[in-house]
Amino acid sequence: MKKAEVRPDNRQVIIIAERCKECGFCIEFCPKHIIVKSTEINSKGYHPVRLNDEAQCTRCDICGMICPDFAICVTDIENQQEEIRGQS
Amino acid sequence: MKKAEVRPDNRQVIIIAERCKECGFCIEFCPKHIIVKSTEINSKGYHPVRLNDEAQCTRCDICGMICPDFAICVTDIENQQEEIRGQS
Amino acid sequence: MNTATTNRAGHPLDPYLRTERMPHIWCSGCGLGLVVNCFLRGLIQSRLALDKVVVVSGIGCAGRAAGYINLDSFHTTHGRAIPFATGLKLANPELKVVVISGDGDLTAIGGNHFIHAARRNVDITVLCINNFIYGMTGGQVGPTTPLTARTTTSVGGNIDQPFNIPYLAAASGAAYVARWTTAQVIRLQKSITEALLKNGFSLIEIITPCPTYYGRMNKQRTGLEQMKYYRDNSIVKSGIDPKHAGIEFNGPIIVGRFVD
Amino acid sequence: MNTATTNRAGHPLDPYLRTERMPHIWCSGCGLGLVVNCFLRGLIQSRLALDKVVVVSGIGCAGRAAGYINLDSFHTTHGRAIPFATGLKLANPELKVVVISGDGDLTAIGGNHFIHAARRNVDITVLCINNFIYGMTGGQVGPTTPLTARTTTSVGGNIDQPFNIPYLAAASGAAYVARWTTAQVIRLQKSITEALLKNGFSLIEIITPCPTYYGRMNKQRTGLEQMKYYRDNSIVKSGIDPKHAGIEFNGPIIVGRFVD
Amino acid sequence: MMAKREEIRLCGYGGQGIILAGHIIGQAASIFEHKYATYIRDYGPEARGGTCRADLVISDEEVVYPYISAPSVLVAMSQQAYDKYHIENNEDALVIIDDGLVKPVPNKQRVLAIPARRIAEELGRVMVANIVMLGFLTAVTDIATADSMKKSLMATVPKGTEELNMEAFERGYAYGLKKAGRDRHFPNGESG
Amino acid sequence: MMAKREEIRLCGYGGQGIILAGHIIGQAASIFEHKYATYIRDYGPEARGGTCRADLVISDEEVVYPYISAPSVLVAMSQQAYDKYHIENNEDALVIIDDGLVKPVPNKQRVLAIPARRIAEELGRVMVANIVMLGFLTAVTDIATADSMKKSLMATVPKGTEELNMEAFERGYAYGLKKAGRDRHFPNGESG
Amino acid sequence: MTERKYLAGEFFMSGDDACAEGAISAGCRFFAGYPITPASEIAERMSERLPEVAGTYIQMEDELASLAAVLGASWGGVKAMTATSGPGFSLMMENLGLGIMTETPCVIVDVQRGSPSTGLPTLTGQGDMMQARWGSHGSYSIIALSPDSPQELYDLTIRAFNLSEKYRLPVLVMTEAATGHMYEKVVIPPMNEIEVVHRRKPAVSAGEYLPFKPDADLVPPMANAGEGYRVHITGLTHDERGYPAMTAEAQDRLVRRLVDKIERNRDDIIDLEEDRIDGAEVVVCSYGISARVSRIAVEQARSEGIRVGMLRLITVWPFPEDRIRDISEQVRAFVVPEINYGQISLEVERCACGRTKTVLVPHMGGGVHSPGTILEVIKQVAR
Amino acid sequence: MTERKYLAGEFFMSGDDACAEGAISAGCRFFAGYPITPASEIAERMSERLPEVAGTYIQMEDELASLAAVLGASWGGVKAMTATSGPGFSLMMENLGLGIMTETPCVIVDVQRGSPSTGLPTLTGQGDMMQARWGSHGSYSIIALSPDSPQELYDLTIRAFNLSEKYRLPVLVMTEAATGHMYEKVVIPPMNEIEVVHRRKPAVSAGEYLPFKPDADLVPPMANAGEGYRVHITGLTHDERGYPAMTAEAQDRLVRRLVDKIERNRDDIIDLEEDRIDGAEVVVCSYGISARVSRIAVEQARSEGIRVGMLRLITVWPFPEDRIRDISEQVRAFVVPEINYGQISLEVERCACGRTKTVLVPHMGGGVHSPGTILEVIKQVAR
Ligand SMILES: Cc1ncc(C[n+]2csc(CCOP(=O)(O)OP(=O)(O)O)c2C)c(N)n1
Ligand SMILES: Cc1ncc(C[n+]2csc(CCOP(=O)(O)OP(=O)(O)O)c2C)c(N)n1
Ligand code: SF4
Ligand code: SF4
Ligand code: SF4
Ligand code: SF4
Ligand code: SF4
Ligand code: SF4
Ligand SMILES: [Mg+2]
Ligand SMILES: [Mg+2]
Repeated sequence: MKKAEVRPDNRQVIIIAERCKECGFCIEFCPKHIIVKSTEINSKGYHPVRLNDEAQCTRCDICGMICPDFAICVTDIENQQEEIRGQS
Repeated sequence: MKKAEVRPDNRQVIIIAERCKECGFCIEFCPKHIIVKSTEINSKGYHPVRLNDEAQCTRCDICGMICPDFAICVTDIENQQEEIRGQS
Repeated sequence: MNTATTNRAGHPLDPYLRTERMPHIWCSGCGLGLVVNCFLRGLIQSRLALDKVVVVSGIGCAGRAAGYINLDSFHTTHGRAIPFATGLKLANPELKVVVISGDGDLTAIGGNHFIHAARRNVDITVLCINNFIYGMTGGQVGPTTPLTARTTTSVGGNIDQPFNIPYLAAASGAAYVARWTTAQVIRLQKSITEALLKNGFSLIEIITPCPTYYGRMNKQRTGLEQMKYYRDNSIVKSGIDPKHAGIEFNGPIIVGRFVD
Repeated sequence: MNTATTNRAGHPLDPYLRTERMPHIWCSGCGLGLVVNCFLRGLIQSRLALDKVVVVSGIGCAGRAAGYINLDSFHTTHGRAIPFATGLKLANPELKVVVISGDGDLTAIGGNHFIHAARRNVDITVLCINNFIYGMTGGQVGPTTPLTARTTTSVGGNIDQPFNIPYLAAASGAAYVARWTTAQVIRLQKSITEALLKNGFSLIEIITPCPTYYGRMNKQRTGLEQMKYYRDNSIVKSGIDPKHAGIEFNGPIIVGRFVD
Repeated sequence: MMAKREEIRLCGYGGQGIILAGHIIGQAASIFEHKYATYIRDYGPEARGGTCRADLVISDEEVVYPYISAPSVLVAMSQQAYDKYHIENNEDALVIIDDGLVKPVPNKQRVLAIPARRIAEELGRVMVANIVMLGFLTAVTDIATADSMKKSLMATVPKGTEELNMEAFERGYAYGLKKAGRDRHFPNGESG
Repeated sequence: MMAKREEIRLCGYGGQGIILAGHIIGQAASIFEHKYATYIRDYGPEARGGTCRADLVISDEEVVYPYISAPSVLVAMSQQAYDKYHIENNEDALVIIDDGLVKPVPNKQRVLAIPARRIAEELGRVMVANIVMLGFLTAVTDIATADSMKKSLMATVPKGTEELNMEAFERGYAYGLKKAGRDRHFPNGESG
Repeated sequence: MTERKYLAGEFFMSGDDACAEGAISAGCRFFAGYPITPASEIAERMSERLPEVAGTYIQMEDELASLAAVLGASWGGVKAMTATSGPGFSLMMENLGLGIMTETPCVIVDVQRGSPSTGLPTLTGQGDMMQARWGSHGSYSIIALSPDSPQELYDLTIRAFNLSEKYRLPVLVMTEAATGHMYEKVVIPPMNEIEVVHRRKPAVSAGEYLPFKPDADLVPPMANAGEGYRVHITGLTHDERGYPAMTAEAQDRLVRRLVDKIERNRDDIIDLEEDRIDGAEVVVCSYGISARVSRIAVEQARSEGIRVGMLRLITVWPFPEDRIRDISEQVRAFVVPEINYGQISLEVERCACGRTKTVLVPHMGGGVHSPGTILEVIKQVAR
Repeated sequence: MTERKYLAGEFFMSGDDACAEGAISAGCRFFAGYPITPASEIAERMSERLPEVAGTYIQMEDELASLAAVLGASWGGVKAMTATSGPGFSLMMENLGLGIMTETPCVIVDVQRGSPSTGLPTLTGQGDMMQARWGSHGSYSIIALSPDSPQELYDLTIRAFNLSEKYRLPVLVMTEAATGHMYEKVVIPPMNEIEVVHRRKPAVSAGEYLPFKPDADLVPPMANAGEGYRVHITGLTHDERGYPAMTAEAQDRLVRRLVDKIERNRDDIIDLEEDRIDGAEVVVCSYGISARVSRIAVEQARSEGIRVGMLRLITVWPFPEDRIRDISEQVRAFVVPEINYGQISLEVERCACGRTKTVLVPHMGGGVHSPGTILEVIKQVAR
């Protein structure tokens, strides 16, 4: 698990369960196949996803990029964003 | 004058002077350069063309094809036309 | 004597014309009458049954073509000749429907119908008469006006690229695409016959003098000068990808049959 | 612990979203949210000043994009996003104007503006979201629907050829032309950044799932199935003539950057 | 005697087949029971995955006013929809819910519940929850006979899905008969 | 005293510069002579090579009614145009023609003629026939002084053509003075 | 058309579907359209039904093209229609004028929604009623019908085709989302029981035929393309031959006739539903879904002892001026509920000539009036 | 703008040119258009003049695009305009609705020609007056001005911009070929003497700003794109934040306000020219070129001893209902000459409430009335 070793630990995957529409994109496209549907039901009636084996996560943020509902992602983008906001 | 020899004599160039707008297309494009402006003036105020040296005319009908005002042409098209009209 | 100068005698194409409306409104040196002339000859060659041939025009100097041709003919709204023709053709597939209209009508306001009809490959023939300008409204810049050319709304020279009409038609899916100028009357006639007999969407762009506006504002004062220019600067390149047939101001004009 | 499941925590893109309007109206499995996601990331990468970036949409499911993005944003009339954007840009050249809209909006009713803006090479970026159908009105056939595909107005299978959008854009004169599917998120993001930084008319066609209509009627019941299909059948061929990038029903999808 | 007028509202979220269920009911009443029925759907772009609603007026006389003012039956298949669309101005109204999805507010209205979605999941297709609900509704009310409702159902569902749908209907119907027992609901009093 | 109102009509065929001539006259009267002038052109698609018309009303008072009902001056530069546009309801009217192009109908109206086109041809540009005519008109009427007319002419014609135009004007003007002599026309009676 | 393809019987159908079936019954065999809520269902049904009856469905690139194609198809000799809603209706205004000027029979259905602009796409409105009358440039007359139920959408679509063939112009069916999306029982009679009108054909040979020379009813017989008449048809002002005639005289002759052929045949065209107008103190005048809602208010008012009559405009244009004038001599007030900020009410006001008060009951759209609102106004004016 | 580029002085100019100069004087710096007779000259002059004053001219592919670009430019913070004639005006109807709904200031000039359809392209008409009011789908109010000379075309174009900025909506200048193509002296005052109005800007910060929250005059201050307010603008029914709000309540609030912001400011907007109305037995009510022609008839009638007043509508929409009502109490008849088959006359008739006869003097277009025709009618009604 080379990649896992170099991952910056100040980043994390967050999941906004209320937003998830259970489309399964992140589940399918996560290179580590560690995202699964939970048994919970959110107020829209969907089963939001959860991470199955967080340790394997490489913080690649593929999940974040592919989620149509802004329901999952790695938080590292935040810094970038601050940077940009400063500009405008 | 090879061409002139084979030209069918039942065909002729006609000029409808009233329609001519003196654009000069036929004058320029006649392969024999035998079309010229006349000194007449038609009711629109244009000098209609005339044939200068009819003998040289090959009945090629370039003048007929290029005239935007249907003011000059070789009459051979008439037969063709009868034929077509019969069909419709 | 085989030459007759006459004020009443009939022109052999008269039966194909609404002669009671002659002389037409087109200026001296305008190429539009020449296009009608070639169209009628091409049509005769096609041997199509004339009562089943319909001409549809939009609005513009070119759009007046429908009014002079003695067939069922429709002078519609500006830009809408193609969808009108589409309805005619689909409603009565027996008809051969020909659209004759201007570059502005077909590719400015009517551009969308042009690409969609090509895409659908509707079985109509379109003669797009390109005089590089809106003639009827007084010579304003249009989507075919070459870069730097002057018009009444681009007195400092046009700053926009023009369409390459054959390329656009090909990219949209047309079955037959050709371009000629009015200086190639024989080829043009032949091409018209071909297009009429082609199944599917056939398009011929016909580059045509408008001395009154385009010529006058761009140092080709007469239709004749424009005709000479076309004759001397046309390069026939049938079969090439029309991508390479763009038109530049005072540049060569690539003509030919590009898609068949 | 580095994973947080939360019902309130902010997504790092939230400042770029009108979160008060979330959840968005798009169906589960719809790719439109993904496109917005990639757009925001591509935009951030471009380092453009956000107060000077404007999003313009037409009408459609895709057209709702403007409403969720926290920039100056305009939701105009169906098909008219591009001319509206043209006016904005020309009136205030400081602005970076981005059109985000659907295939129907941009190439059906808006097709004319699409080709003319490309021709003029107006300095705007257009993201054309192609779900092969009119989503918002209930899944009718459109100009991008592949031949034989089923829709609510072509239950027997579509009989018309679709547009090859990159080819059309190229033939009209676009400065930057690319196509990606929503399965190529990283490339798509990068391409969006490129397009935003390009001068002139830049176009990206983004092929996107619409499980509710297109998928359901064409045996790809879920957005996920469509995504897998895109992933497994996309062929990257950057640099090729987009002429060769036509899309066939259930065929491969050629993606890449075609014009730059 | 005043015409008997039933106002029925079904609601849920987009994709649950609420609209289809409404159509089947209206058709059953209008074509197969020869009553007057008017059916109005309310959906919007918002309704994709959002709430949607089907309102039916069924009457022995021509339905002049086609809208619902005091529903006699409310069927709710999602909490959001219930919250948005329930109307309390008819104390005699019957409220039918999927109790896996909806918690009704306590009031004087009678509530009957069926886990329609769960039953549909058991049948292997969550999509037929609406038809399970339809069976239930048929069992616990007299909107239309089971016979008419089934005819309407068969006339409506796509070819190839008849069996599944019929099974879903029967499951809901059986559940309804069991649950409601003799206690069937006749919203506007007795009925023949 | 009634305001002095002149109604002037120029006509010919498209391309002859009738419209331009009208503009020069109107501008001369309005800007350089500080009268009220209204000028209306009539052209159509039909007018390309067909007939066209320029109508001017020039008055000491505001021109309320801008149309011509009884022209006091008619200038005709083509037969077709003359046939179409001449109005005979003003016996005092002056008719000015290019006698190379127009044969007027005999009536009580006075006719003055100039071979404007021929003169223009002599000048090498048939296009300036309109300006020759303008000079002539200036000489034989008191619509505007030659000075005003020349100012207006110079303010209107394209750069580079001033000389040619001025020459054309002068030729027409001279021809007019000669032809009309002291017999200048003051359509509505005497004028200052 | 085989009977199998022709649906006869009872159906539980939406107004939109009923409209499509009405078109099929009327002999419509061409539909060109562009999807738009809440009219898309008409297109969808036509796309399925037309191929079954040897007709043609085509989805065009926009509404401009749709109406252009419909006009073309009509000249191709086929009854043709399109259906749209507000935004698309606005885009049809130019070609509507072409249809009027070239006297082209066809039917345009406008399923009105909340407006202006994109407005409320899925919700109801009646905001296009004046646009139906005045939306294209120039003076002309038009026929517009307003159904109040799916059944009437079926019936009036047939009538629209008949009127359009008879008077040679585009006829408008002005319905609304509420009715188009409403499902009710629709009875489709057997084919042979339906009265279908066809355009009058030339009685003379091609040589003698003048395409715009009217018969006594001011309507010229119509030759289709491909029949050998070699017609020329233009949107320019034209003479009887159909040739452009750029004069005020030709304009006067043509435009007057285009208007008068409708105005002089008002009796044939206008259809009203009247209920207890004699003796009424107040008359509710309404149309479409609003008329339906009004009936409840009227009944309630009557039960409270108010003498209320009801006038339902089935034909909205040409406007029943004379009848309104007549009624205005008898009653105290007109109450006009409509789902807009006052359109038809203005016409009522005009024709009421100040003899009678006209009270608009506006609703901006997105729903229908509550009968109570209308009742309230009835009570107020009856007082 | 240097004074050199700003023309001040006296010019012999066409109405079209004067209109373009009026726009320049009003601060218009963007023109998007599509050529059409008889409005092309406006575009032509703008194409020359705008680059001289650092403005932008663009010729679009059609009228749909032209108005869309104008709306975009206005949101870009620049005063913008387009000019067209009937057929193009018809094509603008959808985006006119967008302009109304999004409250976008801009000016649309319609140089009316003979109509309907392609009609008489080079000849005059006044057939689009009702279209100006009702041409787009939905209920809304509009402002339309009608000049009667090139000078007034100059003046009213400035006023149109001012009203559009003040009330935030597209304002229409409804002129006609007769005036647009008429040449007269036009006086352009020095720049500093021209009153120019600019849109009201937000008084609050971006965070607090609600783009559709109106001030007391019902008009919301306007933030342009690129100013950091992050506005969202939609043609859907929306709330004060500008977000789509798909409810009848939001619709009611929005549409009422859009209408009321005009109707409640009628006094500010309406401009009339009145001449000897007090004591008149007949009032001629007209506008544009027809008003000018009417004046001759009025003077002749007076010279024959008839007491005729003249009411010229400079503002046509909103319609001066109250003034017409007032006058109708005093006079025997209104005579309404217009170059159409009855449009504004219907409004006069409505407002005259039957107290007064309203007599239309129609002209179908292609020319103007002869004063004699109008005189004849005046005499008839005065009898
Ligand atoms: C909707 C509409 N917009 C504009 C016009 C004005 N118009 C008439 S013809 C024309 C341009 C014609 O140009 P083109 O098609 O190139 O024909 P040409 O006159 O050059 O032959 C225009 C803009 C119109 N008639 N209708
Ligand atoms: C003038 C007009 N015509 C039709 C419509 C209806 N309409 C709304 S969205 C849409 C199609 C949208 O398709 P697309 O752009 O592909 O977007 P999608 O919904 O597929 O994302 C249509 C036809 C409209 N709003 N306006
Ligand atoms: S960050 Fe990458 S590895 Fe981690 S959950 Fe997301 S997609 Fe999987
Ligand atoms: S991609 Fe987003 S919405 Fe889809 S399942 Fe994953 S978290 Fe949920
Ligand atoms: S037929 Fe040929 S050779 Fe004879 S005059 Fe015509 S062009 Fe010249
Ligand atoms: S081509 Fe025709 S119009 Fe031109 S000069 Fe010759 S005959 Fe005359
Ligand atoms: S203006 Fe140009 S296109 Fe029109 S008739 Fe004259 S020359 Fe031909
Ligand atoms: S209908 Fe299709 S495009 Fe629209 S939101 Fe649903 S999935 Fe997306
Ligand atoms: Mg042209
Ligand atoms: Mg789409």
